[in-house]
Amino acid sequence: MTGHYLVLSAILFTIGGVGVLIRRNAIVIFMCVELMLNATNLAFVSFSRMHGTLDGQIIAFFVMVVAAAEVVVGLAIIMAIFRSRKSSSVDDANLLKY
Amino acid sequence: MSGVVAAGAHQTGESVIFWVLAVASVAAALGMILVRKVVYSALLLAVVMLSLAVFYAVNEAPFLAFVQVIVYTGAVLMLFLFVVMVVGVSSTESMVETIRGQRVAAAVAGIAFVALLILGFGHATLPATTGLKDANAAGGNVLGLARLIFTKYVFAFEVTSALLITAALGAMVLAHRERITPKPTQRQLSEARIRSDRVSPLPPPGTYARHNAVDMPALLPDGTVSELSVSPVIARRRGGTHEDLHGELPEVAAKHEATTLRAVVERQVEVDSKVEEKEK
Amino acid sequence: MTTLLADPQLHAQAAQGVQSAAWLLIAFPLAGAAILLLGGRRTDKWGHLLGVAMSLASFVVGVAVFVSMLGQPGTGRSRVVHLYQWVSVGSFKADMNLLIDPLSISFVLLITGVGSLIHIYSIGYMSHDPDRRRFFAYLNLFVAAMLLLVLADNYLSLYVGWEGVGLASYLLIGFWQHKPSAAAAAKKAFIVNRVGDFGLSVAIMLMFATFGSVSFQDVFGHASQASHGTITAIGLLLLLGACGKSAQLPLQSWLLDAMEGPTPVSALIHAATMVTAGVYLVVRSHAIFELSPEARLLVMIVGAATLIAGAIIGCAKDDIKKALAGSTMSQIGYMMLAAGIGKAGYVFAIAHLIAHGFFKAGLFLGAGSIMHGMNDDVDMRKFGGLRKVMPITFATFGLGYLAIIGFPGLSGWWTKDGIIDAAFEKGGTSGQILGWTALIGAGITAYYMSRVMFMTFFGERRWDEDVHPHESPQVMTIPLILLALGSIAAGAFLIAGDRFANFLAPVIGAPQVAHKLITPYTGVVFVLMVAGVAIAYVQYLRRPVPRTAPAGSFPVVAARKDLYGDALNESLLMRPGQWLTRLTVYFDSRTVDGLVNGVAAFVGGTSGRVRRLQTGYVRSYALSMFFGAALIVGALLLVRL
Amino acid sequence: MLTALIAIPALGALLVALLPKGRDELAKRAALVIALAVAVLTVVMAVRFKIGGPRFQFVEQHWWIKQFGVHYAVGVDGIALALIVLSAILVPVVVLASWNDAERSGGVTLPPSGEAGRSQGGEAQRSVKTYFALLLSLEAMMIGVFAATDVFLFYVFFEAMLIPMYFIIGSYGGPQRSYAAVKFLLYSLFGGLLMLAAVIALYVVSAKGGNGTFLFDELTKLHIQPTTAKWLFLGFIIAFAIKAPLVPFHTWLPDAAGQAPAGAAVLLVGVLDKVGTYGMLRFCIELFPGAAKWFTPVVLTLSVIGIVYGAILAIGQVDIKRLIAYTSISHFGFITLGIFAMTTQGQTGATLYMVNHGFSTGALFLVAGFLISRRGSARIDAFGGVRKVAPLLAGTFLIAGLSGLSLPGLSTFVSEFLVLVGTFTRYKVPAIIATSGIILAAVYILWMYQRTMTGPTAESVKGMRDLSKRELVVIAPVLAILVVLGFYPKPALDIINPSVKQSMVRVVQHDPKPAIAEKGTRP
Repeated sequence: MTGHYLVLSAILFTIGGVGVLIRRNAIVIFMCVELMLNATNLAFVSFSRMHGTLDGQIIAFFVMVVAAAEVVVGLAIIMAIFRSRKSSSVDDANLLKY
Repeated sequence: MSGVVAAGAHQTGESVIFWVLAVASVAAALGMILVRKVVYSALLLAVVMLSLAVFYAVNEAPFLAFVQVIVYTGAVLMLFLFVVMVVGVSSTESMVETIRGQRVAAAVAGIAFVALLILGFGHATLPATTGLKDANAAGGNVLGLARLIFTKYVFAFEVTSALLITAALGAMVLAHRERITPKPTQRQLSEARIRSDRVSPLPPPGTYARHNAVDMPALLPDGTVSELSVSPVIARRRGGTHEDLHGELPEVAAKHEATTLRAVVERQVEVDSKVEEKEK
Repeated sequence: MTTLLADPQLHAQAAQGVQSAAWLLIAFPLAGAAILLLGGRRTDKWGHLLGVAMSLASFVVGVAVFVSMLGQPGTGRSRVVHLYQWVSVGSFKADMNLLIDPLSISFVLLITGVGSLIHIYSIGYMSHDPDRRRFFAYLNLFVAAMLLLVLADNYLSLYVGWEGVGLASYLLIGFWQHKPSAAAAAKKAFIVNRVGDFGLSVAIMLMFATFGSVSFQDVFGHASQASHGTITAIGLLLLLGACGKSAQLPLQSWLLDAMEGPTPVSALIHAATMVTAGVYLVVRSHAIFELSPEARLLVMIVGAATLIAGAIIGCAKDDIKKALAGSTMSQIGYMMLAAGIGKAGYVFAIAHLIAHGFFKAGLFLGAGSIMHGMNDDVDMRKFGGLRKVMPITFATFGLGYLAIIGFPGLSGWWTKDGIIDAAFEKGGTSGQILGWTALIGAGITAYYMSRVMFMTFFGERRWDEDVHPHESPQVMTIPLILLALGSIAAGAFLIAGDRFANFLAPVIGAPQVAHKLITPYTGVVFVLMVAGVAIAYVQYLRRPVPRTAPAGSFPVVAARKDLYGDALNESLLMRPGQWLTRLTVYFDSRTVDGLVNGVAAFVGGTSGRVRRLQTGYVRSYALSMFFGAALIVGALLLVRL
Repeated sequence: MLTALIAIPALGALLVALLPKGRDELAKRAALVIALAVAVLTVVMAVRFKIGGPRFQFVEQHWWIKQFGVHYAVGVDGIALALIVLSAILVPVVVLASWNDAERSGGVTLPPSGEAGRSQGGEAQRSVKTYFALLLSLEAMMIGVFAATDVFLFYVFFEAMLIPMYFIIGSYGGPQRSYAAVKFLLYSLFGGLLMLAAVIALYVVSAKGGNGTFLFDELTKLHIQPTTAKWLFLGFIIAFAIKAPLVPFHTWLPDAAGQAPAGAAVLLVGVLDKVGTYGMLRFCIELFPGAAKWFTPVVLTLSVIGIVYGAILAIGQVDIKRLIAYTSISHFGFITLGIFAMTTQGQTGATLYMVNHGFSTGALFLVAGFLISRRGSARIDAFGGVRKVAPLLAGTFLIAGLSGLSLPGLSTFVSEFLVLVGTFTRYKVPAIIATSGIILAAVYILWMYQRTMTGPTAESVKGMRDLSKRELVVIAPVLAILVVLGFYPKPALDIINPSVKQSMVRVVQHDPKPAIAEKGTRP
């Protein structure tokens, strides 16, 4: 079964990745990143089960912690950008270019 | 893929769950990136997360499943919804792609990536799943995890705690806005109001027979729309049509009402004038 | 071949007595030049007197050395005065030594003697010129360089003198630099001389490569050991150098333009001394020329050809100085011819050179005093009937004229006929051809010199209104008189009784056959000379001379254009040279520089384009990250599979 | 002694740079005093140099970077001493010559600001003391580069020299100074990089046997197998070919010299480029004799092309300074010809040529600088008939020009003739083509002289004043040296000869014997 889970996590991961590329709204991009993180957690858990050690789960646990921290800061940034720029579209913040 | 299928043949129940939820989660994920309204994406993400929680449970990680449900979906996703509410629930965005060739390239990259991964997993010879029975044996999964965290990964644990604190602090700093001017006292507000040209309260929003929404502008005696009747915050958010205005924009609807009102009033005037002629 | 080892010239002992003071010869004029040049304005008043004094002092030392040399027996006549070690690098040694032997001392006397007379003459001639001091400085510089040239004991010091003389002629031709034509003529003279010097320097290099040394002793001593090819090559290169300096045929174009310089300059440099340096070189390196008949033959051919060309040019020139310059070219042609003949001809070459030094300088100074009187007009068509007005100049000019056309008894007759006889005695078809060209040359010389005489001194006066010629002051006429005496006596003094031949014996070996005075050809020469004078008489004395030059037939027009010598140089060298220069400058700035700037522009361009990749959109950066991830996975798989 | 020679100008530069802002006069005098001190010290050293003594004298050697085996090793042999004397004499001359050039940068664009140093608008006022500080630091590095006997130290000075020169050209030059400065820097750096690669490779090769070293003496004892020797040689020769412009790499010199202020152009062409030819003579030939012999035909053709090509280009120029720059490209062709002819006459001639060329082209640049600063434009057709108005200036210009076309009696003739004779004994045809160079030299110098100095005095030149006392004091010694060395080159030759002989012995190269000696004496 592990193979199945791995394939599923790969698919979810890629969907998340493509989502980041396609959507323009900052929050949706952020959600896609969360999706990618969850996909990796799934892979970790399935490996942990396969290997019979709990390390995989511990790593998944830590990934969640980091993801939480990241969300908090990310959303704060999005709020700040929104407040100053009145739009949450990622493409508007393109001053840093040639 | 042959190795994988053989291993999972005997847990039929598990594979059933797997296939059902796998399809559900992939569909939800696709939905999340394709649906226009942000709130719907958030909810679809919740679906994916919950299905993952079930997967954790199936993979003998009950503690993680619960954490996933409570912490991740419960807190983090709700935080998302909270921000979506503040930022722009109705800011439906146009799906027109601005960067040339971005979609095509994204698709190509995605497919290539997933193809390569699957190719890799396919070729990898995965050993049989030994299961976590003995790992969880001494007091179950949580104790096992705890034992591991506080021995092998104790430093990582402390670091993550520090990380969380800094993240919280960071969020506060970013979101906090320094008050530049002193907070006006009640007295100052009233004096300003008297000094301003409008002492009376602002006109309430228009209420008509079939709808009394807050963002419906009131009408002035001459039939024009009164701007002050709708609060600026809501006015700013008004995009698109108002559902129960039969697809018309609020201003259009208001004008429509005004014309009918005027028609009624003029007819009343004609009637009165005919009456006066008769009396003459 | 005479055994050269016994050649006395090779055993020059160290000089004693007054000869060791020979370095003063060069020191005096050099010091004079230095004082006048560095002194600046302060030396203006007495500058010219210092110049003359230095030249005279050098002449006195020359005479002293000459007298002390007469006392020695035959072989003891050549002495070496060692001054100091100039350049010594590895096996290449060149010392600053002075070789005093009959050949060089006769040249010294000519240079300092005629030089001093010309110095005295130019006091008068340049009296009203503001830059007189600078003129005398350059004249002294020239005398010093020429003395170094003739006194050098190795080819390298000779080369120093050689180019020093070139520099002096450049400075003196371009003396009146505000005239663009003078500056251009000076530059042309120097560059054409430089072409000749190219030949000389390559010859010196070849000598060093073959003999391991450049001093006369080693070169002439081992000349016989070198291969015939190298010797001929050295001979030809020396001839190229000689042609450059003596304005012989291939490189003769500069002499006629050199007349832009003041007349004393033309007299000293372009008549008496510098132009004869080429002949000196050929005679000095006779050991080389004797070993290669081909080189000698070419020298004779060049001599004969220049002889005829100079004569023809001389006939068509209305400018008196250019006519005399043409005649100088042809007379030097005679000397080259004589030097080419070999042992028999050397004496006559040098004798004619000295005699020519006298009468040609006399003619030029005469022309100078005429110009002085006719306020610097040189066009003979505006002269005429000057004999009564300028008697002394007429007399001295006349004597010089008689000497040059070979009037029997005067110096020209002795030396030029000697050359003609030597040419015929050489025998063989070449002897005959050369002899006859020399004879015809003598005839034409008589014609153009008489033309000059009749147009200037005889016939009716064709002067412009404001011109009233007068006799030149004494300071100019005395040198004229002395030179006239020299042109009378010089030939007889040198040739009669082989006095000069015995004197030069240590240098060029004893003369084989005593020179017979009257030979069958003297009669023919006389007849041709009289014919030339007669034709000139008919054309320029009987018929009135038109004031403007009539349009001549083809040969006359050609002669007026120096036989198209300049046109040839222009089209063959100048024009392609300019074209080549412009092309290279274009090539350099376009391709080589273009290449470099091109590379810079290319780098700039590409970086400009690559910059566009930074679109500023976060999502395009994310896309590149995603592609990167895909590549890494691919690579990992590739490695694993 | 040598370290003092390097230290004094370096400290002097620092001192001049730190002087208070307005004190320009003081800065100039201090710079002059320091430069003269160095000159005197060098002459003392030259006198105490024992002719017959060991090859390298005044040797000082201390560890610099122990791990890499890099020493601070200085020592000077005949060749290096001659070049150090050249630079030590040229610097005070240049300091005196560019006395008030610094205010008017390049004398072309900047409005000539008054003595008070205030410039009415236009470019920012250039500080005079930085100009002189840069000159002194340049002198320190020049002496250092010639004195270094440790290849690494040589490389460090080789690169360090570029910096002051870049700034001098960059901020004090003519109109296109920034283009010229950048081009100069890039060219030399490109060369420097190749050389760095070669230096490192050399270290690696020397490290094979025992610990690696950069000391010149040990490196010469090293035997390097042919192929690596060829590559190393290539690395060095390209760097030096760029520095002493050989033809394909020459395009930077006319720009740099054309735009640099006159004084700096003297040092640039007079000394900086000599480092290239000195490097060839010292490092290319002595460290890799085999490779040098292998590459000789290539270098000879390049130098012969350089001679003719440079001369033809010089004839076609319209700008005086660029013309002089192109002439020195032709002269460098002679020097490299002499070096790679590998005969004693050739190499001694080449070394003497380096010294003479420093003085002759230096004089030419100085006088051209006076001329241009008076008229304000460097174009040849902007002048005409200057001789009538400024005879002294015209006279010095003529003497400098004549030394340019190596008139016998001036020192350049001795060296040029030695180079030609040295080359002729071994390679006849290149020597003959090179000798044709003297005709072209006569053309470009005299044609320039005729167009600028002779002929009727042009309107624009009417008010030109003659040489001032200061300018006379500057130019007189240089011309005097040219004449004295021309008639009495013995002192210079005595210094250069032994070291060239020793280097030839080391390269196992002997002069070809005269033709007659080989064939034995025929009857």
